[in-house]
Amino acid sequence: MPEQATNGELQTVVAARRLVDAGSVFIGVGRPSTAALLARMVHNPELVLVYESGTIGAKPFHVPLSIGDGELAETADVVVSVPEMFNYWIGPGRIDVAFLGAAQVDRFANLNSTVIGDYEHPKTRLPGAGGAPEIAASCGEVVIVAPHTRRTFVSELDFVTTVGHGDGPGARERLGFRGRGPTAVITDLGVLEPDERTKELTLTAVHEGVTPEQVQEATGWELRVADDPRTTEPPSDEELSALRELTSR
Amino acid sequence: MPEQATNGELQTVVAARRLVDAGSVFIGVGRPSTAALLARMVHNPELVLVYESGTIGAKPFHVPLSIGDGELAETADVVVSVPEMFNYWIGPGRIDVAFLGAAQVDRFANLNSTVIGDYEHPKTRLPGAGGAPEIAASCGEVVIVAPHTRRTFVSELDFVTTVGHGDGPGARERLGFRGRGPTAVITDLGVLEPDERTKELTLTAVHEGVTPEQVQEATGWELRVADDPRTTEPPSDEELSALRELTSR
Amino acid sequence: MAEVVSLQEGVAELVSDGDSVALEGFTHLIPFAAGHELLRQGRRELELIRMTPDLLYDQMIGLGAARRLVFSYGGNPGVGSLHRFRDAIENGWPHAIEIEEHSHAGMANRYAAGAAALPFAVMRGYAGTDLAAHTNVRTIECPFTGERLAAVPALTPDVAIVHAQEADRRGNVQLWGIPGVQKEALLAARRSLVTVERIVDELEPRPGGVVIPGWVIDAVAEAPKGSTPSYSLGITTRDNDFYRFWDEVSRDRDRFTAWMREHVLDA
Amino acid sequence: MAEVVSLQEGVAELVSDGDSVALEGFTHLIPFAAGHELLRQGRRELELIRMTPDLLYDQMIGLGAARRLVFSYGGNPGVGSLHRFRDAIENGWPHAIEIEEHSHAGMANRYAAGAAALPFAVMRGYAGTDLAAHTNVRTIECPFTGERLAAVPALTPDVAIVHAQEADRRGNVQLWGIPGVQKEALLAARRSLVTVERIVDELEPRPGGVVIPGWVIDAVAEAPKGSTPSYSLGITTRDNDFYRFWDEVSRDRDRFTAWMREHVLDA
Repeated sequence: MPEQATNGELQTVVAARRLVDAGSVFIGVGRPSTAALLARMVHNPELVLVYESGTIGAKPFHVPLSIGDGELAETADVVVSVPEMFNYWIGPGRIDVAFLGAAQVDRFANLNSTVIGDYEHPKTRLPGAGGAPEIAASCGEVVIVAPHTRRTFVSELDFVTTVGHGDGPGARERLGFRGRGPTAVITDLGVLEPDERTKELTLTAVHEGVTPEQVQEATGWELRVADDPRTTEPPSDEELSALRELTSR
Repeated sequence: MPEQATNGELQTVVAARRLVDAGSVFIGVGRPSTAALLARMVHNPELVLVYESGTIGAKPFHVPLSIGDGELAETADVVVSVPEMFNYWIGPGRIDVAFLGAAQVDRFANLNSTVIGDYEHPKTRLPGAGGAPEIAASCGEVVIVAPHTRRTFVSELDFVTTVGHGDGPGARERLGFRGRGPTAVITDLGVLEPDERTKELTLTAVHEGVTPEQVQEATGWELRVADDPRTTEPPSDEELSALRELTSR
Repeated sequence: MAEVVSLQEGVAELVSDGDSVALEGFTHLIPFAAGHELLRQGRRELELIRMTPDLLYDQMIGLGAARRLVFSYGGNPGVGSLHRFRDAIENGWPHAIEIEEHSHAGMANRYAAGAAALPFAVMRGYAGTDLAAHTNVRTIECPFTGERLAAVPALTPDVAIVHAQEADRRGNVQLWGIPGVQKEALLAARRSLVTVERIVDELEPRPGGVVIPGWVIDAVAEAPKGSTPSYSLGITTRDNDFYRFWDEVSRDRDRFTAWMREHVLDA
Repeated sequence: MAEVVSLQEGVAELVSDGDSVALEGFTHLIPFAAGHELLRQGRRELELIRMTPDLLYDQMIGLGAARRLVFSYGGNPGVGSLHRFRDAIENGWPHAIEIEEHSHAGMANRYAAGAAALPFAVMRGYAGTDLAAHTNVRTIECPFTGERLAAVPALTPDVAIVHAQEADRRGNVQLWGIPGVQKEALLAARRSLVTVERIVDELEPRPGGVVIPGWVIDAVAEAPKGSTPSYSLGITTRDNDFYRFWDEVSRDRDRFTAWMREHVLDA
């Protein structure tokens, strides 16, 4: 019986569960990558991993540090150029699910990964857009994985790098986006999902031992809470030992 | 001592000589292809043959029947997709010389390979444009190889498939073309070259035993003739035996 | 995941009368077997799309399967005319067909736009030609330089059918040699069928190999020699004699019809 | 035909102060050796173009070689910040730099347009973001559907420098593994240098091999381990520990400067 999961582990396990029925997932590095590898191990061995470096159907044994690690190219079904990846694979919406992170998330799941502070004189210069704007516009759905703090969950983004649900209902349609946009934000405290009608992020699940009040405390706006938020199914022994085996490789 | 060259052989030999200093040549099938292979044999072993099927640097032993014969792919330095061929290789003008044929040629070396007669109700439906319009627009220069008859050399094209020098000086510049356009039309009677000033095709050389009058006779407009047209240097023994060896393979 | 099916099943499932169908393969890997199966199944009123109609579309047009033809070069490569193609356009035999013609560059960019799910592609082309007035092309201005360029509409066929050397049992496809526009055609189409020379346990990566994952393909069918008289590099060779022979057979309506009946319809 | 030269000669011949320079390689095959040679030769005022500045541009920016940076993702992949990049933008150290940033899709399409000698590329992107207001992108209308799309200007660097596994003596280059945008960068640039792990008599065709003929390249230089701490698939492996180590070294200006002097400038 493995010991109690950390909230970080729980976050990864919950993210992995989002991929049970996915055909393909687009992932960057870090926790999303770990979650996708875990999903292949325990839920969905046929899951196609796609990295923006051009590796389609990669089957890495180790969690890669970069999206371009050699193991990704060596194990991929196909390796394509970056123009082909964005033009032929991402843009047309061929990828079912995209995992994204961000430095700031707002109530409509829009993302900032560009700057903290003013663009011309930033307090903190972040890496920038990368593939996120087009990935979020076109992939079937977007799952956001982020640490739950007031620094991250802000009432207003300093910079809109990536559009989630814009200013609410109809925004994505007006922008001509192909994908359904963010369907969940998975944090170390719980899970937020957009309200069907208003598109505003709503707390639909908390991790074991976490209260909605704690989540509100860590959120920079008045957080909507579902009538009775579920408590996240704790990691099964299989999930947890698989995750620990994976990260120990 | 090989026997006397036919005018067809002479035409091929003269076409091959246009490639003495070329780095790369774009060719279709038939006589142009034979001429380019001959040029590699006797004049320019480094000559890069490019076929629109995507084979760059092909080194066929036999004169190919089609632009997509297996030997072309097997011997090429690089094989690219058709979109890449036109977008990355032809459009930017990376190919020095293009050999083109046509059913009709006019005095400004514009070409028709689409229809004889009216487009909607053609007397003869020809194959159509293929790659010719963009090849003629972008390659460094164009050399046209055609049989010299009044059916081919017409005062007015039934259809402008490919622009040579348009309506004369400045036409290519106005159309934003990258290449210099037609620099020679090589026929079985002689060689026509555009006048530097007027761009009108001018008879600058006749093959041995051919008179300017005969060429005029075979041309559907009042043909300009250079002050003293050269007589084509007859094929050397090396050229002729190489050509015959090549076509006998 | 592509379903591995028989050629008959694949064609029957994916193609209906009136569909726009792109059977691609640039000189190499032309899907003759699939085209012949379409004819045996009696498909009619098709919009046939191909850069180079080649013998395959000459046969389909000659048997009256085509309502419309979209193409860029309608010749018998290295031999001469496509006589059935000419007879249909010049004399409306066996019935008149509508045509839309482009340059190769235009067709290639139209497929690429389709594969990218963009409504159009920008290119340098058509300028100064009579083609521009007789086909579906517009001019567009560069918003940065003001330069005027050609815009061509995306091609998005109902069905794309291509031939490749091999596929694995999960429908992942590999082709090599001249790749043409097959990848673009497959990705641009709503439905897709790939015929292959052989089905293997494992695709062995090879130089020049273009791999297309099974999850973007609807069906894969084994069709050995399925590109003859075209060829599948490394497995079959181009039957150049047949291309010359076709020039005779196809000149005469009756001889053509008899030949097709004997070698395709009743085969 | 590309000239086979020494790294010093190649860099000296092709790159001058003030040039726009694209040293490409998407995580894989990053031309570190060439970038370091640029620094040793004291090139300044460069417009540095790269989708992912990565450690290489962090080093070049930190030593003050950059006037301007054009990029789409300025992070240390999987580790965190590029501290020299941040210090230049946040605090103007060692001097302020101008930036132009895009999305990956935008940069990739800009290179592709450059390779095709088109003035711009059409894509779906930037819509609804603040990026659109802070960078060089326009909207364009589809002349067929009226749909509004993004237009990005072609990238045409003065010089492109990429690293590949091998070249033959005539300067034909072969790379394999993640191909990134290297082919586009080379074809888009006015001048080009390719550094290679090794020079061979004959390029042996291999799966995933991207071959670039020597006649579209200006110079090829042998530079074994020339992509370290990035990697050349099949020859060197990515030094992930160095990427983590760089996070420490680059945090402190003095430590950074000392490290660069010892390991790059005086090396």
